[in-house]
Amino acid sequence: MNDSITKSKVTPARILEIRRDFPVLERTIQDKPLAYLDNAASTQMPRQVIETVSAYHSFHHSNVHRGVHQLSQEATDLYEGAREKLRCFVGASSLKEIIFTSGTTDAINLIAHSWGGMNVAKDDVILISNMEHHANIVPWYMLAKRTGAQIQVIPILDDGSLDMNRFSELIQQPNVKAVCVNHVSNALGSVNPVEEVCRMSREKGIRTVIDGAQAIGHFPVDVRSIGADFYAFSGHKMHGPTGIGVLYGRQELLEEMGPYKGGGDMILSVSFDNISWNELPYKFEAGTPPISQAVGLGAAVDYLNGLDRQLLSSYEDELLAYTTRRLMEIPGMQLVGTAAKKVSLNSFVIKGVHPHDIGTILDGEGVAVRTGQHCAEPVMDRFCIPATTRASMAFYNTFEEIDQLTDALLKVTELFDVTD
Amino acid sequence: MNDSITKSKVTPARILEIRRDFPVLERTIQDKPLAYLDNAASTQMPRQVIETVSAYHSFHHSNVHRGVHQLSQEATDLYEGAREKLRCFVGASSLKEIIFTSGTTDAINLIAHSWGGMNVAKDDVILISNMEHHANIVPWYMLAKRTGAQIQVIPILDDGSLDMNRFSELIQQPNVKAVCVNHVSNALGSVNPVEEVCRMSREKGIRTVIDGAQAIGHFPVDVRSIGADFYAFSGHKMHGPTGIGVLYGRQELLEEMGPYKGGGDMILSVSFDNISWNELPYKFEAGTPPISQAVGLGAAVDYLNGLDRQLLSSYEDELLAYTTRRLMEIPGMQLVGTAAKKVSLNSFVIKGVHPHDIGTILDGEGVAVRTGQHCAEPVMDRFCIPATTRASMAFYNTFEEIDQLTDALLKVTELFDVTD
Amino acid sequence: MLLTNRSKNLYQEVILDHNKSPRNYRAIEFPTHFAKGHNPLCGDKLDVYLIVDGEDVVQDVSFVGDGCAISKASASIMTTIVKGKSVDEAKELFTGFHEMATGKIEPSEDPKLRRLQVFAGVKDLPARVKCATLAWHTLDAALRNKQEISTE
Amino acid sequence: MLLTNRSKNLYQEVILDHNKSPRNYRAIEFPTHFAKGHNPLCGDKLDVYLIVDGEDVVQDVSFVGDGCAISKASASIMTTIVKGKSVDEAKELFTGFHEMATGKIEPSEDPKLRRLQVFAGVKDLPARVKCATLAWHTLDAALRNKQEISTE
Ligand SMILES: Cc1ncc(COP(=O)(O)O)c(C=O)c1O
Ligand SMILES: Cc1ncc(COP(=O)(O)O)c(C=O)c1O
Repeated sequence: MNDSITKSKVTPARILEIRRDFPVLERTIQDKPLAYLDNAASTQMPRQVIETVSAYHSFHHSNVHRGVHQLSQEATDLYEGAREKLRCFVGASSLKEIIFTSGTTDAINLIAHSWGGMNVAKDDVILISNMEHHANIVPWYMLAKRTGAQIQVIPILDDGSLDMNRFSELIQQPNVKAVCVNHVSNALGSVNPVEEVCRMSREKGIRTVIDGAQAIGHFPVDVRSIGADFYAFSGHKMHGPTGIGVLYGRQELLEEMGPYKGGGDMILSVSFDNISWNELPYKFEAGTPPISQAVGLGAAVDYLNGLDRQLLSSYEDELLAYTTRRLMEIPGMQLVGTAAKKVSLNSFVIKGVHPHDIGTILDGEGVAVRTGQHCAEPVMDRFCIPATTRASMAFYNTFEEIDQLTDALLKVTELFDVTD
Repeated sequence: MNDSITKSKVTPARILEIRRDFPVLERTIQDKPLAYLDNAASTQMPRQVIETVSAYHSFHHSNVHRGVHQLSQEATDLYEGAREKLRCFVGASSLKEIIFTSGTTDAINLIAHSWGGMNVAKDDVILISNMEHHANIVPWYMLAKRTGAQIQVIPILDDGSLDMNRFSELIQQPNVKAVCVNHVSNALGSVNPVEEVCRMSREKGIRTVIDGAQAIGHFPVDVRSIGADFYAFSGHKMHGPTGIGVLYGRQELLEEMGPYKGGGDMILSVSFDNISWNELPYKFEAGTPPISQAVGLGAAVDYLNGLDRQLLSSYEDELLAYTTRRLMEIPGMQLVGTAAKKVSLNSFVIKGVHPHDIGTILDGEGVAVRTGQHCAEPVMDRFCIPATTRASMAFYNTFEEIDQLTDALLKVTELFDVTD
Repeated sequence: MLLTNRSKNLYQEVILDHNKSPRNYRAIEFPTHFAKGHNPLCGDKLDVYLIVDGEDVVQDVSFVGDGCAISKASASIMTTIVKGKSVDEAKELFTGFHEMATGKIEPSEDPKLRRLQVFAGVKDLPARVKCATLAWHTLDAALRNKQEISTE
Repeated sequence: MLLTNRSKNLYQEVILDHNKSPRNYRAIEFPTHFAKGHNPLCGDKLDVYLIVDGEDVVQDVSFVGDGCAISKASASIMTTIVKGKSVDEAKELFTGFHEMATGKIEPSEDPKLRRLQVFAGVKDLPARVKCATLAWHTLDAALRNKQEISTE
C-alpha cells in the first residue's frame, strides 16, 4: 500500500470546512469564540440535520402508519427509511431489531422492564460495571428491588479501565443473568473491550446490555461484530435531535419479550378482555413515535456516512493526545481516567479548585465544559472525588480550541494560586 | 355588551391569513390543492414553531441542567421556560405539576405504572369509557393483568355520548379506584362532560385520568376547573412537534407516587445499595429530556395564545355544522357520532363502500382523511362497524375544503354506484 | 365525473364488478386446505377454502370475508384464475402477482399475469399493496397448511 | 492575566481569601442548633453549627463542609457576620441576601448587605446562585430546627 495513502490525515482545512456545517460553532460567548467541549453531554447538529427536520416539519408531516393519504405515506416512508438507515449504520440483521425509543435511558428501561421482568428472579445476579452512567444502573436497581435480584459491581482499575480479571471471576457464579457495561464511559472516556465482554458472557449464557451512548458519535459501531444482545444509544449524542434513541436487540430475544408501554400501534387487536401484541419492531413502539426526530436522526446518519469516519477517529485520537499533553502543563492537574483506549475526552481535577469554579471561569473564557458527577456517582466514589471537570471533544474541535482551554485553565490556577 | 362585539366572527380573510403560517397547507397532491382533514391524527405546525425549533437547533442547543456554561444555561432556561408556558396554558398551580413525557401514550403509561402500581390491587375496579383510544385502555389492561384488578366499561349512547346514568351507577360500587375518560373522543368527536365526571368521582374518592389529546388543540383547557387528578396530552396534536407530551398531575398525588423510568436527573444520589429520588417534576423525567421538542411546544403555546382561541372555537363549530350538512348530501351516508357537543370532526360510513377505498380515492382528489379503527377498536365494536372514514378539522380549514371533500365523496358514491 | 388517473387506474370496471358480485363467495364444507387471512392495519379478514385432488390440481376454491374493494376483487379474481390450475402453478402465480404488486416486475413481463394486471396500480400505493395481496397470501398459507396468517 | 469582567467580579480577592482560609471552620461540640445542607446538583455539602443564648443572640456559629469557592466563602463570611447578631437579624440577613443573589434587589438598597455584596455577581449565573445561598439556607434550617435540607 502506498505510504501517502496509509498516512493520509485530516487536514486543519478539512476540519474548518466541517465546522461550517455547524451553525452554533460560530457563536461567541462573553465576546470570546465558543470552544464547545461538552460533546459528551450532547453533540451539536449540522445544518443538514437541522434543515431536514425543518423540511419535514414544513412539508411532509403527518402521523405515520395506518394512513392511506399521501402525506401519511410520505411520513411513514421517511420514518421507516430512517429505521433502515439506522439498521445499516449499526449493522443489525433486520429492521425488526431496531426499536426507536426516546433515548438511551428509555431504551435501557425497556430492557430492564420487558426482558428483566421475564428473566430475572430472586437471587439472580446482575453485573454492572463501576463506571456505568446512572441510566445503566437505576433501571436495574429498580428491577432488583422489585424482584429480589442482586446487583454486583464489576470493579475498575486505577487507570479507569474495566477489571477484566475480576469480571472473568464474577461470571463464574451461577445465576448471573445480565452484564451491563458501557461501550465508552462518559466520565472517564475509557473504551471497554465489549467484544470480549460479550463473548465471555455468551459462553456462559449471560445476556449483555451494552450502553453505546458515548461510543456511537466517536467511531463506527457494528453490533454483530460486538456480539451484543442489546445495544442502546441516543440521537443527541451523534449529532441528531433530542427526543430519540435506538434500542438494538437480537430478534430472538425481542420476540420473546413482553411489551413495554401500552397504547396504539403496539397492538394488533384490542377488546376489554383480550389484547394481542403487534409484531416487531412495533410491539415496542406504543403511540405516535418521535417521527421528525427519527427523520432527523436518519439525516445525522447520512451526514456521518458522508464523512470519512475512520480518518476523523484518528484525528480525534490526535486531539486527545494533544489535550492530554497540554493539560499536564497545568499546575495541580490530576487526570481521572487514563486508560490505554480512550475516546477524545478528559476528566480531571485541579488541586484546591472546585470543578464548579473551573466551569464558571472557563465559561467566561468561551470554553464550554461540564463539571460535576456526570451522572456517574459510583465513578466519583471509586476515585474518592466529589466531581470532575470534563472536556469532551468531537471531530469538529480544533487544536486551537484546546489551546483556548489550556489558557483558560492557566488563568484559573493563577487566580486560585495553585502550585504543583 | 355591544352587539357587534358579541357577534364578532372570524372572517374568511383571517383564516387565509392564518393558513399562510402553515407551509404544508400550500402543497398540492395529485395536482389538486391539499385539503388536510386528518388533524385528529396529527396537526400541522406553523412556521413560528418550525423556526423556533430550527433556531434552537442552530444556536442554543446543549444538554440541560447540571451545566455551568452559557449554552447549557440557555437550553435550561428555554426548556424550563417552556414548562412555565405549559403550566400557564392549562392552568396548573405549580411547575411541579407539569411533567414532560414523550406523548400522551407515555403519560398514561406513567400514571398506570407509578400511580396504578401503588394504588390498584386485586379486585379493584378501573372504569374505562367505551370510547377510549387504545392509549387509555392498554396500559390499564396491562396493570389489570399484573394486579388482578378488574376493568369495567362505561357505555356510550347511540349518539356517541357518554352514558352518564350508567356512570353514576358504576361509581357506586366499592373498590372503584380510577375513572379513565377522554375529554374528546378521537373516533366520534364527542366532548365529554369531564367536569361532571371529575366532580362525581372526587365525591367518591376515585381518581380521574382524563385523556386530553383531542381536546387541547380545539379549545382552551383549564385542569383546575375541570378538577382532574391527571390530564394528559401530546405536542403533535396542538401544532407542536412529535416526541413530546405533557402529564399534568395534582402535586399531592405526584409526590406520593414512585418513579417511572430510572436514569440520570431523576435521582438525587446513587450508589449500588441505595438511591434517592429527585423532587418534582424531575422525579419523572429520567435522562436527557426532549429539549428541542419542549421548546417547540412552548412556541406552539405562544402561537395559540396569539390567536383568538374562543373565536376560532366558534369558527370550528360552524365548520362542523357545515360539514355535517354537506355530508348528509352523500348517498348512503351514515354519521358515526352525533353527540350534541362535538369538536369539528366527523366519522362516517357509506353503505357498500369500504373506508379504505374512500380514503384512497379522496387522496387522489387532494383530500387527506383517515380511515380505519382510529386506535379505538371498542368504539367500532360498539357500533358494529369494521372501520370509519374520519374527516377531522382544525381552525385553519375552510368551507371550500369541505366542498372539496363533498365533491370527492360524490365521486366515490358515483363510482361505486351507491344509492340511498 | 373526473377522477384522477390514479384512481381510474385502480378502480377499473372489472374490480368494481368483482367487488359488487364476488365469484366463488361461499364456504366449502369439507375443504382439503383452508386458511384465515387477516390484515390488522385495515381490519380486512378473509377465509380461503380449497379442494385439491390427488393430482395436486385445485378442483375447487372459494372465499368468504370482509374487506375493501381491492381485497375483495383480488380474492374473487384469484378464485376464478386458480381453479383448475395445479398447486405449483398457483404458487407461481402468487409469486408473480406479489412481484407485480410491489413493482418489482411489469405485468407485461409475464403473460400469465395478464388477467391480474388490473391490480398493477397498487404498486404506487404502498398502504394498499397488502389489500391486493391478502387473498394470495392466504391461499399460499392454505396450501402450506398454515391455518392463520397476518400480513402485518 | 486577563480574566473577563464577569469572572473578576465573581472571584474577588475577599472570596478567594475566605475560600483559602475559611473562618470558623470547625464543628461545635454541643450546638443548640445544627443543620446539614446539601446541593445535589453540585455535590456541595455543608454542616452549620450554632450556639444561641437565652436572649436569642448567636453566641457562636461555625461550619464544616466541602464545596466550591463561592459556597465556602459564602459560609465563611456568613459566620463572621452572624456572630453576635440576634436570631431575627440573622433571618433578615438571609432574606436580604437571597433577594440580592437572585437579582430581586440591588445590594446598595440595603446597607446591612454591604459586606455581602461581593456575592452580587452570582445573579447573572443562575447555576451558581445555589452555591452562594446554600450556607444561608442551612443556617435558616438550623434556626428552624430542621436537621437536613437540600436546595434542589
Ligand atoms: C384520544 C387520544 N388519546 C391518546 C392518543 C395517543 O396520543 P400519542 O399517540 O400522541 O401518544 C391519541 C392520538 O392518537 C388520541 O386521539
Ligand atoms: C454512557 C451514557 N449512558 C447513558 C446516557 C443517557 O443518555 P440519555 O440521557 O440520552 O438517555 C448517557 C448520557 O448522558 C451516557 O453518557
